[in-house]
Amino acid sequence: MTHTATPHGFADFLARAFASRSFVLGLVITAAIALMALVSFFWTPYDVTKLVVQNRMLPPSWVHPLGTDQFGRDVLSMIMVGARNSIAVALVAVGIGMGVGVPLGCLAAARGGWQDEAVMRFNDVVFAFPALLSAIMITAVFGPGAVNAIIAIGIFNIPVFARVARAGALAIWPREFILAARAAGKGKASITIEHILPNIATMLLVQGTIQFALGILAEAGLSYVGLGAQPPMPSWGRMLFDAQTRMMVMPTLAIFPGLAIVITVLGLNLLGDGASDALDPKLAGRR
Amino acid sequence: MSLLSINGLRVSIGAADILKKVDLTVEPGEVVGLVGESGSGKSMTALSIMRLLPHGARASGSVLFEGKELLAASETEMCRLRGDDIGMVFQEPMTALNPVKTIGEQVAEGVRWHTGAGRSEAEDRARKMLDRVGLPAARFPLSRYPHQLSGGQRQRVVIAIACALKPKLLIADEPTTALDVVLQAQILDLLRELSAENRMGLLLISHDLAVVTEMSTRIAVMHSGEVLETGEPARVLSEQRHPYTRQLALASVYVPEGRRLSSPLEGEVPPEAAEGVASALLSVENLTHDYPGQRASLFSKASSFRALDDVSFNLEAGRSLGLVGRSGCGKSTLARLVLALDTPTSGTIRFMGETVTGRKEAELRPLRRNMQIVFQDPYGSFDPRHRVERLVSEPLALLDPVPSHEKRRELVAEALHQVGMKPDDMRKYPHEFSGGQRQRLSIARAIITRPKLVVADEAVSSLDVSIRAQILDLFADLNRRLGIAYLFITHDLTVARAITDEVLVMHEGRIAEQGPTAAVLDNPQSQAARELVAAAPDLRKAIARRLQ
Amino acid sequence: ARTDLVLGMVLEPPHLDPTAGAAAAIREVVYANVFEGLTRIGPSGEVLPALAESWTVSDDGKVYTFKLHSGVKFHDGSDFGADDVKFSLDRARAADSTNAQKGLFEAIDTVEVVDPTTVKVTLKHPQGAFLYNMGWGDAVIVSPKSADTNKEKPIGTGPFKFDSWARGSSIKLAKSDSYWGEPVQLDKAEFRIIPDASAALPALLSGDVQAFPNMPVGDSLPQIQADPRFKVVIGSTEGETILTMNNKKPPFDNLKVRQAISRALDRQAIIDGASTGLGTPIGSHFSPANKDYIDLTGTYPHDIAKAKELLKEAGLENGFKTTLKLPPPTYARDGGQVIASELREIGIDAEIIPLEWADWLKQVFTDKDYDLTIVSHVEPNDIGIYARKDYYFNYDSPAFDKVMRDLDLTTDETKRSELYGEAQKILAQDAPVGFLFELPKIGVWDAKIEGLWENAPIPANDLTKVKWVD
Amino acid sequence: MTAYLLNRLITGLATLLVASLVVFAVLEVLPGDPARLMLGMNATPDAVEALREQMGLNQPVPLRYLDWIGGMLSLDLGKSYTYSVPVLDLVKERVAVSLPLAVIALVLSVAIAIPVGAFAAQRRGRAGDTLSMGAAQIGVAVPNFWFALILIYIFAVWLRLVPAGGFPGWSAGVWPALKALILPAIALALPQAAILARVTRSSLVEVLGEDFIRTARAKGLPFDRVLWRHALRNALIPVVTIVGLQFSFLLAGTIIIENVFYLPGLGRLIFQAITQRDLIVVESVVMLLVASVIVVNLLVDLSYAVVDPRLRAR
Ligand SMILES: Nc1ncnc2c1ncn2[C@@H]1O[C@H](COP(=O)(O)OP(=O)(O)OP(=O)(O)O)[C@@H](O)[C@H]1O
Ligand SMILES: Nc1ncnc2c1ncn2[C@@H]1O[C@H](COP(=O)(O)OP(=O)(O)OP(=O)(O)O)[C@@H](O)[C@H]1O
Ligand SMILES: [Mg+2]
Ligand SMILES: [Mg+2]
Repeated sequence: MTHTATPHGFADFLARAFASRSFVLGLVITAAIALMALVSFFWTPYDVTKLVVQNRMLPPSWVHPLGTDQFGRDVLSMIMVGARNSIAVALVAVGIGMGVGVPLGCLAAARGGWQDEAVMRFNDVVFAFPALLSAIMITAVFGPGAVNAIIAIGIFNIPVFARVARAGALAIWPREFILAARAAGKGKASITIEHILPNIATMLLVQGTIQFALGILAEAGLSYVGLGAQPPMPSWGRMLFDAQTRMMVMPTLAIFPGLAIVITVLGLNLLGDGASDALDPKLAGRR
Repeated sequence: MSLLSINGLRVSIGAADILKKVDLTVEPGEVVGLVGESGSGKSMTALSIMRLLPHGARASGSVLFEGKELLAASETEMCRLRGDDIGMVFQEPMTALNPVKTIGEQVAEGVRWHTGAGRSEAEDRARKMLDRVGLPAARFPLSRYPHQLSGGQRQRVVIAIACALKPKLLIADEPTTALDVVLQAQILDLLRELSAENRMGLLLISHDLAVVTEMSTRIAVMHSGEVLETGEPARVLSEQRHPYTRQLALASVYVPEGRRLSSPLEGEVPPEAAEGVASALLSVENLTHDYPGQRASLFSKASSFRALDDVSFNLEAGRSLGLVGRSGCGKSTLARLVLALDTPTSGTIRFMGETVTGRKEAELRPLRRNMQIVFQDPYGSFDPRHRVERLVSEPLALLDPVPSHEKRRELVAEALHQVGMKPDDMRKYPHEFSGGQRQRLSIARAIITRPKLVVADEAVSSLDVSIRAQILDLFADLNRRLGIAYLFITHDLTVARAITDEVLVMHEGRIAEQGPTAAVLDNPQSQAARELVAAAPDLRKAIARRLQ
Repeated sequence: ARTDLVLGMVLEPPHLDPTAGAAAAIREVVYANVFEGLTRIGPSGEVLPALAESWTVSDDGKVYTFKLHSGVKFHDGSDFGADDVKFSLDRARAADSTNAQKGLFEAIDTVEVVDPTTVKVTLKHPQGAFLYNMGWGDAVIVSPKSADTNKEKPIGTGPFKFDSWARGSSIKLAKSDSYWGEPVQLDKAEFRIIPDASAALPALLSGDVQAFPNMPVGDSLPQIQADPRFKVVIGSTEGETILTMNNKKPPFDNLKVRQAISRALDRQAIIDGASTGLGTPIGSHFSPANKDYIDLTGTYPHDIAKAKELLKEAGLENGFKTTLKLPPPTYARDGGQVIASELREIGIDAEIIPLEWADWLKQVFTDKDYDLTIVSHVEPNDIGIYARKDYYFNYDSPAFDKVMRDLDLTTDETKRSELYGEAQKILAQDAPVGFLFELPKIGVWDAKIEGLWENAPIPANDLTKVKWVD
Repeated sequence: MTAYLLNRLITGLATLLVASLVVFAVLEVLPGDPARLMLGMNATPDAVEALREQMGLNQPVPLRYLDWIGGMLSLDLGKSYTYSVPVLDLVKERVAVSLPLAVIALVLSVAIAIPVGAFAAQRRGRAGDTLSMGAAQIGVAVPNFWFALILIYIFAVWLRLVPAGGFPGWSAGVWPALKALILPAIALALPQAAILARVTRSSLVEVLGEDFIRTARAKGLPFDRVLWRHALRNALIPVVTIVGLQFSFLLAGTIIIENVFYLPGLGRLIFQAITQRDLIVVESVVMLLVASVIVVNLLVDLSYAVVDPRLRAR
């Protein structure tokens, strides 16, 4: 265990992160996408719930910068609203994963013994189900929809965060300052809250951005097979699904939502990369 | 022509000048010691010779090896030299070997690469070399992996790798820092023999003046990237021409003010000890501790490892007890048990007349305020996420009633003052302090509840000599002013001598010898204690021996 | 010329026994190719002789005597005869029968073997459509020996015999050398299963598949039409696509509401959005390809203002919230979006709930737990479903029921035509459902192929006349 | 080691058991009646009832669970509701597609990722590193189904090098069968390769900073040799871990990719079986997938020991 593996303080971490090119680029991209999603709540160029079939499949033009889809909806507006959907699904799914996984992981690390074993076995069971498979099963029971997509992706996030939290906590527990805290009479619960969590927070944050990016891909995949957000709510995956039969007639229908996914995931990955570099100064120095 | 001659070597990384002016020569068969504080640039000098400086480092000046300019040599030429003509041994034996390759492969690899020897021939030479460094093939077959060896054995493998091709120059960068004193003595002997055998030049890097003085024909003193002076070791250290050299030499043999005479035989007994003679502050009886081992199979019972075996001793209030012994003998285990951070397998611990063992955490709280701990690692013993105020005040939760916010702040300020730091420091984070300052904070935290006992586990081992002297002072001072008793764990006998009244010598989980510090260390009775004392480097003795 | 052919199909049959399952895909593989019935349906929906070379009908319309071809063999080598006919018909109407269209045989009273090549079928009451019914895939003749194994290894009397089935991938047929009738031109035929609409076009363009009798072509149609390598035939099906309303559930029990909804529907927009502009608008539940069809699309033309007024008259001027449950096919999912958008214009907020077929069958069809749904009724000539009690429409019209009863008892063709016309009009007026359009059949195949059906009067890919020309 | 193995095996089996309960319970609450589905909209209720009886759907739930588990132990997985053939045969046919697909994809992704990762680590900070890792960064972000569509249009439609989809079966010969799997395998492998390349690089970079690398270089070995001979094997543990995790992702990926290429694999079987409420098939396939994930994780653990002698002692 090197002392440098955890940076000193969040401010320090940020300072290092902002020095990283990929972090800044990622932040700019992510912020732009988030902004786009926010704006879509108040304003989109066109109403995406109103179908104007006469205007179907118009190529990009000044009136419709990214063209229109098979129902005459404005693709730009749909991508904007779709961003909202992608972000919401991925964010909540990450929230579920963190909210359940981190306490589980911390508990496993703090208690050890059968509790640790139980958490790890739970992880095994969840991990044993490929995410899409459980998503299919969940949506088969509850019907497709954004909420169920969130649950499906969220469940898969639980063991991921449980593992990261546990590994991180296990690395912190033998440190001398924990022993010092115990000598000061602190119990396991308060040590976990006061010392373990703050020390693994950045690590969790980094994992969070990674899972966030994966969540967006997973949501796209689910929507693509028809299990994600349902019409009339536009989603990037669905747009791709609808576009694939029209690839040869109007490739832009597939290209724009595809690019939206790629750029968003790219932005998040860059952000996560930059952050994890900043997290591990040993690595950062070597890049 | 010198074997190695460094002139005006400068190294910078980014904007930082790491080495400013290094001049050094090594003659064939000569042992040159390079000493200096941590961060003074010793390792960088070594890496410059090997041309293995970290990414982005720029070197200028001249490094001549047998008259050849190394700084101008191509990478291919350097590859030819490294391992063949110049060997290098690194500090950390635990990590210096590739964990996934057998020791045979690792020793033979360089041989095969440089001589083009076949596999069996190279293995043959590897076997001979390992035999030479004290790892006979009969007991240590070539197919062993590094993790199957102890630290000292691993360091021998590293030396075997470096010396396999009988290099003309061997650079040893702190080759023994990670080892205990007995192992250190063995490794140093080995290096000396190897250098004598082949008329090999040896550049020995160490922060330990005693080691270097014993070993070298010449030493060079480094300070912040510069070589300050060079010369015959005893002369350099006794003349102390350069003020820094003087500072270094003094710090190495430092004994805190007021402790020099404080052996109980010759007066000045610490105040409180005199009163409470009747009952010991801490008494340990027949303490035994087993660590659970790995289960060999699912059905067999796990074999356990006995780390402490029937340990008994007493510590009176206000006294300072040293605990010395080789690495792994159970010192830290004992410390943890005393502090009730772990439960012993059997035996009893009494603290202030109350039994500690077998109590619930809640019942321990009143006792805890009277016993605190200071650790070896000034970095690791603070949560980097919290401010000093919060860290130092942590044990205050043990007080009953828990003091108010203002009161806590006052107490922290007072504790900081007692360890010689400013109240302002409260608002800083641990990383904003130097190693020595951090150790002071650690002590402040330990004394804030006015404990009767402080356990110090290698509390000064990782500090530079000059800082170590200050911390020892502080310990002595606190003992005098606050009457705090210490259980002082150290592997450094100089430290034990400097600060403790009595010592326990531990060996493989047992107490081998016990008694007044000076008596035990000057005249050890047990085999274990004798070995320890013999192996421990002692600067004064070394200089004395040299000057004879 | 080539004698092999790969046809693409979207849905894989669950098994290959048309007498034990409803899936159209079964028929699309085996009908007329592997199995034959007494009669068969021709490319334009006409009844043609098949295993029965001729028949006579008694004057009261109750006794049918079929004269069978002689020398017919099943693919397993056994002889075909009147016994097999009796066995097949009795099996289909038995109590434990799992025939999906048991109703087809409901009129049969007895089946008698007169001699090895003559069968006499007596009906309980005259049935105008009996010969047509006997042409359905569910009425094919099977051998008692292989009846139980036809699901995996179909044994029939047709010009092709079953060769192999790589589940999930393709079904292969081979020419039968012992066929009794005119020999076919193809030696081998393969039905390749391509469920994904997006995969269909590449498969066609890359030449892997040479014919898609019913291609999910979507918006790529113009591109294929422009390609001289392919022939595109847009035919009709028997699939009336309708917006079903739950007629017993308020507010759909109110005729005004149903009329309002019907007027809110812009059929052309729906056809554009759901079926890429192909498909014929309908105004009642009848196929435009049928000779008895009358155009009733003008009954409730698209008129938003009028629709709003009707809602107001029904006391719902502020509109209402409802649900629209959609099964998986594209026409339903896409059409549903267009319809929901159109309904929103008159203040009806229909929440879209997509369902898998299984859920749809359970919730909508069986439990009648729905407000609105969209589905295509592909059974031929199925206007009679509106007379069924507790059918999922929950529609009840004594007038319509009477027309249906009359129709069943009538064999006279002109009379039947009239009755069909009357039935269509009643439905159009009553608007129990929103009539949308007749599903098109977009056949695409290599320009050098001849003989595939252009329309789909019944689900089938009759390969008996198919050949390659150079 | 054997004790460790035994331990892992037992926990693996326990995981499987729990998974089987989960699967069964989930499917039990699935709405929809397979019998009705098979007979369609015009079937009479008694025909449906007859079929339910025939399919054993009228038995009590615990009995059906025990039946199913018992059957699985004797490799009798029951009969598919929709296909009415033994599930085992059905699954065997599908495994013959999915397994080669997953294996080819895995091999491909490793074969691409390791050299690329090593290349980048070797040139860290230089143009080669930036370029290859930039490409990997994009590769990670590309959804594989989108990538698959692009591949189809390029290689099948325009260049006509390989079929656009479908699977001729291994009976058609190894080459035609492999040809049908190439594009799907690439579509599956490339995004995974991108992830793996990044892991390889960062793991290598980390290992290159270890002390023993200095030791090796001090022997006079050139940097390249040190990288390949000393660093790579040490860097392999995180790589192997990711490879193991990827298997699960690959399985999930096949569900989508098999749809894009209409390959008759397990993924499509399960998708189709769920929509058709062919519960018995769903149960078996899910269990198979879960079991394979468990087995792969076991293999990954074993391979740690191959890579790292320190772990052999367990
Ligand atoms: N990779 C690096 N980048 C920047 N500065 C470095 C790097 N490595 C070392 N330094 C700095 O160079 C200086 C000299 O370091 P060096 O390792 O030579 O010290 P040292 O004398 O060997 O100390 P120690 O006794 O602790 O090993 C130190 O101030 C250190 O902080
Ligand atoms: N958690 C543990 N589990 C098993 N064995 C342990 C554990 N902790 C320590 N040991 C073993 O117990 C013995 C005593 O360890 P301890 O840490 O007390 O040694 P030490 O004297 O403090 O050594 P050092 O000077 O190196 O710090 C060692 O052999 C060690 O390997
Ligand atoms: Mg150093
Ligand atoms: Mg210790």
